[in-house]
Amino acid sequence: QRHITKPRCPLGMNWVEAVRRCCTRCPAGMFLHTPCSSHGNDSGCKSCPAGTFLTQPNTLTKCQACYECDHQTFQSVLTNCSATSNVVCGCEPGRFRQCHNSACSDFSCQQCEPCAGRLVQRPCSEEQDTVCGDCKPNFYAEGRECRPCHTSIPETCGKECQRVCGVSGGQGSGL
Amino acid sequence: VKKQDLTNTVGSHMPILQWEDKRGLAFTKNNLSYSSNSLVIPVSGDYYVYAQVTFRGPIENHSNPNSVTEIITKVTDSYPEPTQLLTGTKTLSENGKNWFQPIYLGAVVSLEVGDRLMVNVSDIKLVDYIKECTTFFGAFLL
Amino acid sequence: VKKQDLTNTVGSHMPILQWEDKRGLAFTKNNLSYSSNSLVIPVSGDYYVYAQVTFRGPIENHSNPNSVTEIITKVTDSYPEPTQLLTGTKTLSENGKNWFQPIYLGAVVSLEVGDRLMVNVSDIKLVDYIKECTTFFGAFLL
Amino acid sequence: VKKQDLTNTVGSHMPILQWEDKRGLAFTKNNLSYSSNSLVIPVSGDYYVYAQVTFRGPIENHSNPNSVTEIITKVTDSYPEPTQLLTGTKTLSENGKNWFQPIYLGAVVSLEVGDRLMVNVSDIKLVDYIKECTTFFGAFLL
Repeated sequence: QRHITKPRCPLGMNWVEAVRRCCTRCPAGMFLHTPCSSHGNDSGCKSCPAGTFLTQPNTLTKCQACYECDHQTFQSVLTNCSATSNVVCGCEPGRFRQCHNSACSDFSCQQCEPCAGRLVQRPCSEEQDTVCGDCKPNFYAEGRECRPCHTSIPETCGKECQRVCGVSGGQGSGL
Repeated sequence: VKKQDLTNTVGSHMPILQWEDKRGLAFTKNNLSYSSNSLVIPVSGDYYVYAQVTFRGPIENHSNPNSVTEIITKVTDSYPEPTQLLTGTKTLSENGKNWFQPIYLGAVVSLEVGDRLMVNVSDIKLVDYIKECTTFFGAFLL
Repeated sequence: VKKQDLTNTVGSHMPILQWEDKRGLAFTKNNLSYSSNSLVIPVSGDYYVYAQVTFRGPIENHSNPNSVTEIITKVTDSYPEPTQLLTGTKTLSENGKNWFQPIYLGAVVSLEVGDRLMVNVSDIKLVDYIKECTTFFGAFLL
Repeated sequence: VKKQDLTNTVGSHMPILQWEDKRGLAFTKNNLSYSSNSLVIPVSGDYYVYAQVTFRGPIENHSNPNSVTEIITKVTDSYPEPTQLLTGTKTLSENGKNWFQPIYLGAVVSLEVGDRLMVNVSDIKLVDYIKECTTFFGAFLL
């Protein structure tokens, strides 16, 4: 086990402990397979094997393992893992991301609000749930719901129902 | 951990987790090898054995269980039945929302050359395999 | 762990767990001995000390606590009072149904020859002693 | 652990915990040093790295999060981005009452001389720093 402090290396080079010298960095997507010789600029770099990646120039002896997208919680692959970038996951259609942290690096896919009987003020997207607007034409508000006029009956057709659906309520109008 | 091949786990009481042993942070050395979902003990002695499994849910078409369990098991030539070495069981009180539950286990156990260590879980579909840093398994000789 | 003799624990603030040190998976060696519910340190040095306690409930005639606590404690000749080395406290949100809550603790501590290590719990009746693999305690010299 | 200086953590995505490295149970030796909130690796090799963070709440003027997360991270000269080594995430189902949630992480990782280890948390204000025995961090060379 060697134990020593590290000197500073020129730009574009890193100290490599195995040979105790500065070596040129391997490009993104590659790892240091063979350290450089005394020249310093002949690092032996190899491509990251499938399922691994490195996004930056480096002198690592191994690439990082790609994450997976969690299909069982409705995640989908937006961008596959490549040698230079990790997988990027999103949500399956009809779902949006609910972030577990401020950077949203961890998230779960929640079902979009269907806006039953309502106008859609802002459609559901990858980042945000649907924003529902007022009741659609021929729908009247009852509590938090919007109900179609044709389902209302005079006995239960309250003020709002009458305002939207006409005096006698639903039957025969607003179908 | 890696993405689990669920084909041969259907119906199995306590399915065995499958692991990545080369890529990323994973490695094996000093003859402590990995095969058939098990760590194989190269030399008799006392080992510190550990594993963390992160469970998460709810998942599609799968009811939330009351509890989740992780077991580190030993299989040895000198006895026909597996031995439960370490067990962690946690009941779940999450109500329908997204939940995460890590269980860490670790202890010293006496092992014989050729013994095999594996990790069983109560429900393999609930295991978080997305990142290697949330679910891991290892051992070292004292 | 073994079945706890509750006689001398009544009223004790943080009762000390009693352990099995020979049967099954349990063992002691390298002069690290067990006596009076404690591991006795044979040589000064840095030790990785660990313990898992699985709590479970509800149990008969016993109200569910708000939380459960596990403490690894050191008693030393050089100081008259015990020292809390590692502590795990978890609040319980299980509502009346059966619940399980494992707490694992482990870290490196500097110990002197003759020091004694023990595990205290907030409620000894809630400790799951049924299987040795759910509640365990140990240490090894680095 | 020690009382956290919150000044430079405001807005930080996953703030880094600050540690006590001399007083009480804390110590560093064998050239494994502590600086800028990190353990600095003195010699290349395989290390068992561990940390426990106890989160607690609710705290004043601070809404309870859905979950708490602890990450042991590595920073190395060989690569410009930090690497997540070990992660523990637990969802909270405590409803308004006082809650405690310990998360323990520990595993073997291969490290290079000069590598730096640190502990990131999802919410530094929820970290229990009152007693050194509830939140701790360490590593030892195998």
